[in-house]
Parts: sequence; structure tokens; C-alpha cells
Amino acid sequence: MQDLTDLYQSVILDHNRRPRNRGKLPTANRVAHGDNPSCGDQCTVYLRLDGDRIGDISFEGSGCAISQASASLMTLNLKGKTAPEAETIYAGVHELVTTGKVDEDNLSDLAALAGVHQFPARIKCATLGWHAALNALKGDPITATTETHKD
Amino acid sequence: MQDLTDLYQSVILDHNRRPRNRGKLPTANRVAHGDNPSCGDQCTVYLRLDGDRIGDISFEGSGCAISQASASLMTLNLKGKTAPEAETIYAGVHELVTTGKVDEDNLSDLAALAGVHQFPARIKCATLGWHAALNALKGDPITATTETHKD
Amino acid sequence: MNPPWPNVRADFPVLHQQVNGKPLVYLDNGATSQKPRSVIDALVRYYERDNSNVHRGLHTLSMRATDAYEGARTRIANFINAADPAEIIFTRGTTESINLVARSWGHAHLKPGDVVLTTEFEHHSNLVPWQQAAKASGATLKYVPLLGADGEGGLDLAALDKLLTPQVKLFAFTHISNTLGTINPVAELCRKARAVGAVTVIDAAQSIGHIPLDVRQIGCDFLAFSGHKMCGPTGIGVLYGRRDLLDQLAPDETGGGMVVNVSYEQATWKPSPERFEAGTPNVADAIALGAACNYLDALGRDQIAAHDTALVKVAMEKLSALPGIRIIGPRVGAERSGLVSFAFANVHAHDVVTFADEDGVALRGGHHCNQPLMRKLGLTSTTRASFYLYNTEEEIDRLVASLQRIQKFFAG
Amino acid sequence: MNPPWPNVRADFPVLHQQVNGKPLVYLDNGATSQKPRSVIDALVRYYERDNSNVHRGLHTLSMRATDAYEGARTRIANFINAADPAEIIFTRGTTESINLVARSWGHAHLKPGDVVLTTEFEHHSNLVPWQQAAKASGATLKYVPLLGADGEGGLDLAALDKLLTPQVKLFAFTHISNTLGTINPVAELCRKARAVGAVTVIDAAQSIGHIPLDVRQIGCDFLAFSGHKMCGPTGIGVLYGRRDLLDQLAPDETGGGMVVNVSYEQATWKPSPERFEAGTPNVADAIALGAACNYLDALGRDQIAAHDTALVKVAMEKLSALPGIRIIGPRVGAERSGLVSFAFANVHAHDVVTFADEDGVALRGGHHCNQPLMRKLGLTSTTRASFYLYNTEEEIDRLVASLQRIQKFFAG
Ligand SMILES: Cc1ncc(COP(=O)(O)O)c(C=O)c1O
Ligand SMILES: Cc1ncc(COP(=O)(O)O)c(C=O)c1O
Repeated sequence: MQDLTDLYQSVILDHNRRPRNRGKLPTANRVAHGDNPSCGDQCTVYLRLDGDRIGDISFEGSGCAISQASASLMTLNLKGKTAPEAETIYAGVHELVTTGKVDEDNLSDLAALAGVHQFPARIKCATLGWHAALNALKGDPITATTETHKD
Repeated sequence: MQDLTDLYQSVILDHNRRPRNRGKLPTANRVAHGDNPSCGDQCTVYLRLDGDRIGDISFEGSGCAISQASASLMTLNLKGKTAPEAETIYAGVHELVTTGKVDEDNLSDLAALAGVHQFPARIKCATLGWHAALNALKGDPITATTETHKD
Repeated sequence: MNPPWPNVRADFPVLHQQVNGKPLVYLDNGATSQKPRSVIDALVRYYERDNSNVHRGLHTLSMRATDAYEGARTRIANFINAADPAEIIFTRGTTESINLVARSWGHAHLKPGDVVLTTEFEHHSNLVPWQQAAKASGATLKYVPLLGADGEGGLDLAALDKLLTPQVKLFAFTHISNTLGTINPVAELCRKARAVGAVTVIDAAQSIGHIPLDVRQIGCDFLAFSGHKMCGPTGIGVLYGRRDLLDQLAPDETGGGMVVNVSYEQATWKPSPERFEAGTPNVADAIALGAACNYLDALGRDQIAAHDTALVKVAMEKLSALPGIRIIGPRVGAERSGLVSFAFANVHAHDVVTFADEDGVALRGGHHCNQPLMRKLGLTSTTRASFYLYNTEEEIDRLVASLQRIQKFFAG
Repeated sequence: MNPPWPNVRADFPVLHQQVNGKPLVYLDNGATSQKPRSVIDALVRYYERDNSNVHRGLHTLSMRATDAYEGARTRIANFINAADPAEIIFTRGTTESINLVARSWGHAHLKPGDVVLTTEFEHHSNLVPWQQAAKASGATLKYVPLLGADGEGGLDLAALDKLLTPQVKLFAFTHISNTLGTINPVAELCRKARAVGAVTVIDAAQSIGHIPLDVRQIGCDFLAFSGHKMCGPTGIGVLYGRRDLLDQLAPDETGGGMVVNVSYEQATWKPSPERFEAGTPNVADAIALGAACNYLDALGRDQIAAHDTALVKVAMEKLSALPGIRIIGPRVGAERSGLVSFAFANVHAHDVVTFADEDGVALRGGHHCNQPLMRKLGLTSTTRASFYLYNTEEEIDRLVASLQRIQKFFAG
């Protein structure tokens, strides 16, 4: 096993302790829910689409430090983005948590998630909030469950 | 394993080759069927009760040499007997095929079945016809299946 | 507090390894137990010497395999004091056993207006099958409440008395809760159920390998357990059923081995246990389960229970001293089985498990297949340490030290 | 005619023993195969090193167990060329796999007026479940006839074309007959069934370990097999199902591990394969089944098939020379799988088996879970010799010599 500090970097711990944009978003016009049935983690993402851009975004839910921090980071990174931009960012996150490769300049603080790739059982934790956000963007009210995804 | 000639004594071979009282009994007033579901052996016993005695008895069916010979021997030994007498004779047969002990004078030719006790898988074969006969005597038309009996 | 059998740990090969550079401390026995050498050897011996299909064979290997398989059935009947080996049906495990009753018995006996009773703290495997049986039949599923904000009060027996109306056709409950550690008064529950004519089903998954268990003394109608939680292999379990009930029951699965006569039009069934064991059974694992019974009885199930109890008492005392910990189930000092479930305010169970694993300590974190109970207690997950015959007090100290490190890291 | 792999017999510990003072000749492979050392070792290694519950665990042993279990699923998907590991559901064996489809699919899709089609020579495990599904739904069960007084003509394909109306919702058939040795043209049967919109279910119990098998080339919807007939352990088998069909299917059993959300009122299901694997799965045996796939592929399934074929050809020739023998299934020289079933006019199959056993030769005698077929052929039982990769021509000679002795004894 790799050193746990790779997984629990200070960015992660910080976002876990003080999650950003946590709570219901009163002005939301989109909402989607994500489930990680293997471990019981849950995440609801609220977002307000202003035209084709995410005007505001928040999350609620419960789960491990990785899932909470990743959802918190997600809100910071998706605000102001269009759906295609969000997809691109998630593609980078997915690459990151599955391979650990940090080669995109624009990943910035998300690079803290790189340690996840050494803990395959935690990849689902790191992607839960993202799946819910992408579903909300698609206007897909169906619950995202990490079991149907190959990650 | 004991020598097979213990199991397949000449009496058994003889009764297998030339079964006595085989075939339907036109005058029968009782009939019962026996099944050995593990191996597919079947036996139907026909008997005519004259008062409380077995006036005549026959069997039909298919099965291994042990089951055929035992059914054939059964017809010879039960003819003329009352139900209680038949029960007593069967008790001796049961003792014989499960323990190999031949201590009853009146077992006579049935002693040929003693070898069966060394082949526990064949005990059901040796008792199939007897179960059917006892059921017929009781007027019990239900199929005797050796699986419900502890032997 | 060390196991009362000298060198018992030497019987379990898996225990003697390093995990992340530390000696393994296996405290996930509630999920599955480890296997002694004698059980592993039973598997090897079977495959190396006797392997053959059972029942319909007359050659030497087949007769040996049949004798060993039926011998295992008799051994298990004896292990739980069943009246008759025909009352022992081999299944894959607790879950399949309960499904068998829920489907076969439920289909034959449940109708609209009937009530199926269970409790608020059942494992999903003793809950969802009853939801399905109720749905299929139009019966209503009701729950006996759990007392206490931390579930420390056990079953609400007064509420049970009110719930136990003549409409109740079946009462299914766990012997030991896999999440709370609560030990239900099973004989008393069976007595109460019988008084209203309800059939009883006991989930013995957590009790079978841990305490002496006598189905006739308990007075249950059905009882389900898994081999893998009692030193046996995976893939084998048991449904115990009272003979008279089993003989009335229709088969659940059909196929080879459970039929008397088959024509192109119809089929007739053998009596129990064959009726409920369609197809080639799990011969090797059934035989190894018999070996597990031998192993446990050689140690003594009363002694195993005493060791479990001693360990959990120490663990409760030491864990209670950790700041911010919430322990669910019976309070320190109260009767409970050899497991303890807890939550920290600021560290999620999965992070606890990951950190403990770095220290070589194997724990389980999550909802423990008890989602409705978690919700009732206002939790999403707990961390569970579950003990067994080979655990030591030193291992509890390793657990506590690891938890202290975790708290420090996340307080950081 | 000896196995094309030097020393392959050394891989199978069970073969190296005396039975009744004679070296064992194991010719009961149709009932179950023997296990190579590598499969036994996979079990031992799992229990000695990795044993833990799967799926919901985050500690090292649990992650190792999960990886090995899911790795076995992927290995088996690859073994039968399934498109997706999620199409592989672990069951206890062929019988349970077929019951799962008959119940879940049957319950959802069959209604009065529908036809379920099967053949006149199915194993009870691929017959009785369809009788039950038809009975439960009001559908009609029909049989594709078998041609020839000895069943030598195979399926009546002209009759099949007539039977395959749009009312046929499902067509279940065996790949290889365990009694006749007939190899069905499965790809053709699937094509015909698909043309009328019928779902296909293949019983691959006798083919899986013996010939190369590719579900996508065959084009079936469901396929069932058992591990124990393909060098794997008892207690594990597979239901292959096309992903789109599985995702529409309701679960058969419910409980832990297959649910997403559970409340006291209701539950929702995970997708396949978890949806169909309630409770703790048979982890160890699934992993060992993966090892069996590796073993068979290392030898080469085409080579195994060739060896089977060569053995059965020799056996057919030598057996045909015995006076008074009646061989059922395809004639000498025709394509057939590596087993042969025969009957003597004057010696019952059970007596044959008992005598052969005295010579160390393990055979099977009886109805082979094919009662209606036996009746159709005017038989009550046959003796079956079934070959596998480790059998030799010398063993066939031992068989023939034993049969000669038997005939002599009973001719007396
Ligand atoms: C053709 C066929 N189908 C089904 C089965 C049933 O397999 P199992 O008993 O492993 O469930 C068998 C083997 O007995 C078989 O030969
Ligand atoms: C109380 C309880 N019931 C049922 C089960 C289910 O047992 P299995 O998964 O072996 O079927 C378990 C274990 O997971 C349990 O702890």
C-alpha cells in the first residue's frame, strides 16, 4: 500500500473539514442524486443553469473524506462552465483517479485527487458527486449509481 | 469390498434369471407399486387376499438382479401368510440385509440375501418389492418409495 | 483475555501474515470467519480421494462421496440438535435459506390480510425476502420496534405482544444482530409466536458459530445459517426446518435428484431433504462444513462464547474512552455478542477502515446491510469490530491505538 | 489415443489410487470430472491467504478477495467469449441457473397461450423447471422429437420448423445430451428460434469442459453450466445471459449485496450481475473455477475435444463387438461427444456398475436424469461410460474386459 498521505492530502482534508458549497441551493433549477450502493455514500447535486452555463452549484450528502472533498472540489471547478466544458473536466478527473496521471494544466487543485488511483476501492467515492452533477446537467433525474459505471 | 459372489449367490442369479410369480395376477384384489427413485427401479405387487391370508401373489417391474431376485423370493415366502406373519418375515429380511445376520431358522432360501448388507447402496434394491407387498397388504394404494424409508 | 486454547491461532494459516507491513489483526469476523487447517484439509482430502457425484452412483468413489455428504448432514443435525437429518437442507447460505422459506412457505400460506412480522434491525437478507413475499401475496409486513436512541434497549417486547395478533402468520427475526450485537431472547420469541399460531424463522447467521444453539430448546420452525461465518467454507449454508413443515412444502427449485417420477407431462417429488436440493449439491463444502462443526465442538461452543464475551467487554471499555465516539447497541456491561459498532462525529467509517488497514487492522465500515436501521438511528454508516475465537486482547489494543491515530490525523 | 499432454494424469491426485485392489479407471466424467492440483491449490491459497467477505469491504484482505472474485468473473466471460463480465452470474450450478431463468424470465414473460419449447432428451434439470414455469403461467410445454429407435437420429429438425410458431416464447435445449452423446447444432437452433422471436436457453453442462464454446458465435440468449463438470469445484456454476435481457429481469433471490436502497417499505436493485447474487457468494469456488478455465485453456479445448472424440470412437467400436449390447445415440462413426450409453438384454445396469466397480472401473448406471427419454426408448436404465482428458485407450480395454466378465457371469 502507498502511504495514506498520498490519498489524504491536505487539500482533501481541508475540503472534507470545510466543504465548499454544501447545502441546498434555493435557486436551483436542476437536481440529481448519486448513490454508491456498495458503501452507502450518497450525494445530491443542485445546480442553477443560467443559459448554457452553470450559474451556481451545491451538494449535499454523506460519505467518506474522499467523496466529500471531491464533491466540494467539483462545485468549485464546475461553476461557470457549460455542459461540454464540464464533461471535459470530468474526463480529466476520471483519468486522474484511475491512472494518477496529472498532465492537464487546468486540473489545478483537482490534482489532490491523484492519490485515489492507488486505492481502486475508493475511485467510486471520488467520482460520485461528479456523476450526479453530469446527470443534473443532462436534466436526467434518474439516480446515478456508481455500480452501473465501469469506474 | 467383499467378494461379489457374496452378493450374487447362485440363488440370486437363479431367481434373477427365472423369476417366480412374475407378471400380472388376473385374480388380484390388491395391488401396490414401489419406486426406488435413486436408481429407477420399479416394482408392482399384485396379491389376492383370501380371508386374511395371501391366496396368491405376483410381481412385475424392472431393476437389478438383487431387486428382481428379492421380489421373486418374496412371492414364494409370502404366499399363504397373514399380514402379521408377512410383517414378521419382512422384519427378518430387513435384519438380514442390514446386518447380514442369519439367525432365524425360517429364513431358508432368503438367507441368500445376506450378502446385501456389505453393499449398503443395494439395500433399497433388496427391499423394494417387500415394501410394495406390505403396502398392498395394508390396502395402501400409495406408491412405496424407498426414499421415505430409513433403509 | 487470550484464547483459552493454547496455540489455537496456529490452526488458522491466514492469520500469520503481514498487512501493510504489520501483523494482520482480523476483526471482520461478522462478515466472514477464517478457516482452520482441518476445514481446508477436508476439502483437499475430498478432492484428492473421494470426489464423485453423489446419490445416483453405485461405484466406490460415488458411495464414499455419498456417505461423506450424508454424514455431514447428520453431523450438522447433531450440531444444532435437530430431531432428524432430513430436517437439514443444504443451501448456499443464510440468504438462500431465508429466500427458500419466503418463497415456498410464503407462496403456499400467505394471503391478503395476513401479517408477516419481523424486527427493525434485520439484515437485508432477512428483510427484503419478506417484503417480496408480502408484495407477492398481499400480506402486510410489520416491524417490532427497537428501543433506545442507540438501539441499546433491544426489542420492544411490550409492542411485540400488541403486534402478535392471530393475523400474524410468520415471525422472522435474527438471533444476534450483526450491527448492534444484540442477542434476542429467541426461545421466548418463539413461545410468543407459537401462542398465536405463527411460524417462526430465525436468522442464525451471527450466532451459529459463536454460541451453543439447540433448535429444539429454542422451539423454532425454521432456522437459517451460513457455513462461512462458522469456520466453514463459502458457498454452503443450511436451512433447518421442522420435518412436518418441510414435508408439506413445495420445492423451490426443480431438476435432477429431487424427483421420483418424471414424464413429459409432470413430475413428483422426493421427501425432504432431497426435495429441496435440486441438481448436484455442493458436496465438498458440505463435507468441510461438517469438519467445521467438529472443530468448533472440539474447542467447545460455550468456551467460544465466553471468550467472545470477554473480548467485547474489554473492547467496549476501551472504546468508550475515545473522545467523540458513539457506540450503538447494548451499553457497556450489558449482555451483547462479540462485536461492536461505533461512529465518530468527524471521521467517516470508510476513512476509519482505510486508516486501520494501514495499521494491519481489518474492520468493516458501512451500513452492514442494515440501511433502514442506520436511518432510524440517524447514521449513514458505522465501523464494526467483530471478534472470534482466535482474537486476543493485544489485538484490541492495536485497534484502539489505530483509532487514536485516526482521530489525531483528522483532528489535525 | 493416450492423452496428447505428457503426464497430464499426474495433475489429478484422485486418479492415483486403487479401488478394490485395482488401479482406478474413472469413466464417470459425465456425472462429475476430477480436479487438477491447480484447482485444489486455488482453494487452499484463497483460504490460507485472502479469505474475506467481498464487495462491501475496504481492508486489504477484502479488496484482494473482491479482486480475485471479480477476476474470476472476467476470466469466465473470456472463457465463453461473453461481451461483458456483467453477463456472468455465479450460481450453484446448471440446475440453479436454469431455475433462475425459468422463474424470473418465465414469471415476467409467459402467459396462457404461449408455448415453451424443449426437446425429448433433456436432463430433468432442463425439463422440470419448464414444466413448472408452464404450469405457473398457463403456457404450454412442447417437445421437439428425437429421431431413431435408439435415438440415433438426433433432433427432428423438420418437426422443429413446424413447432417454431410465433407462440413460442422460449426454446430451451441441451448442447450435448448426457445420455445419448448427441451434439446439437446449437447455432442453427438459436438462429431458427430467433427468427420467430423466441428466447434461447442452452444447457451447456456437458459441453462446457469438453469443446470450445463461444456464446456470441452460438447466438444464444442464456446459457447454463456447472463448474464441477469442467475440472472446477462443486457448488459453483454460471448463468450467462445477454446484458440487455438481464437488465430487464427481476431478481430471483433478494437480500444483502444486491440492493441499492432499502427502506422498511421497499427496496431497489443493483444491475446485473449483483442483482442476481443475493447474499455472500461462493467466493472460493468461483476463484477456483477461474483456475479451472486456465487449466483447460492451457491444454487447449480443441485438443480436449479431439481426445474425447478419439476415445469414444475406439470405445464404440469395441463395445459394438460385445454380444447382446444395445448402444443408444449416434451410430458408430457418427459425430458424438465423449460418452457412450448402452444396455444388455440380460444384465441390469446396476449390476453392471457393481461388477465393474469390483474391477476398479467407475461407471454410471440408471436413468441419468432422463426418465421420459428412457421410457421413449423402451428402457429403464443404461450403463454409461463417459470420458475426459485424462482417460486412455488402455482404460477402455479395462472397461471392455470387465464387461466381458460380467456377461460371462450372468450368462453363467
Ligand atoms: C445435460 C445436463 N444438464 C444438467 C445437468 C445438471 O447439472 P448440475 O447437477 O450440476 O446442476 C447435468 C448434470 O448432471 C447434465 O448432464
Ligand atoms: C444477521 C445476518 N443475517 C444474514 C446474513 C447473510 O448471510 P449470507 O451473506 O452468508 O447469506 C448475514 C451476513 O452477512 C448476517 O450477519
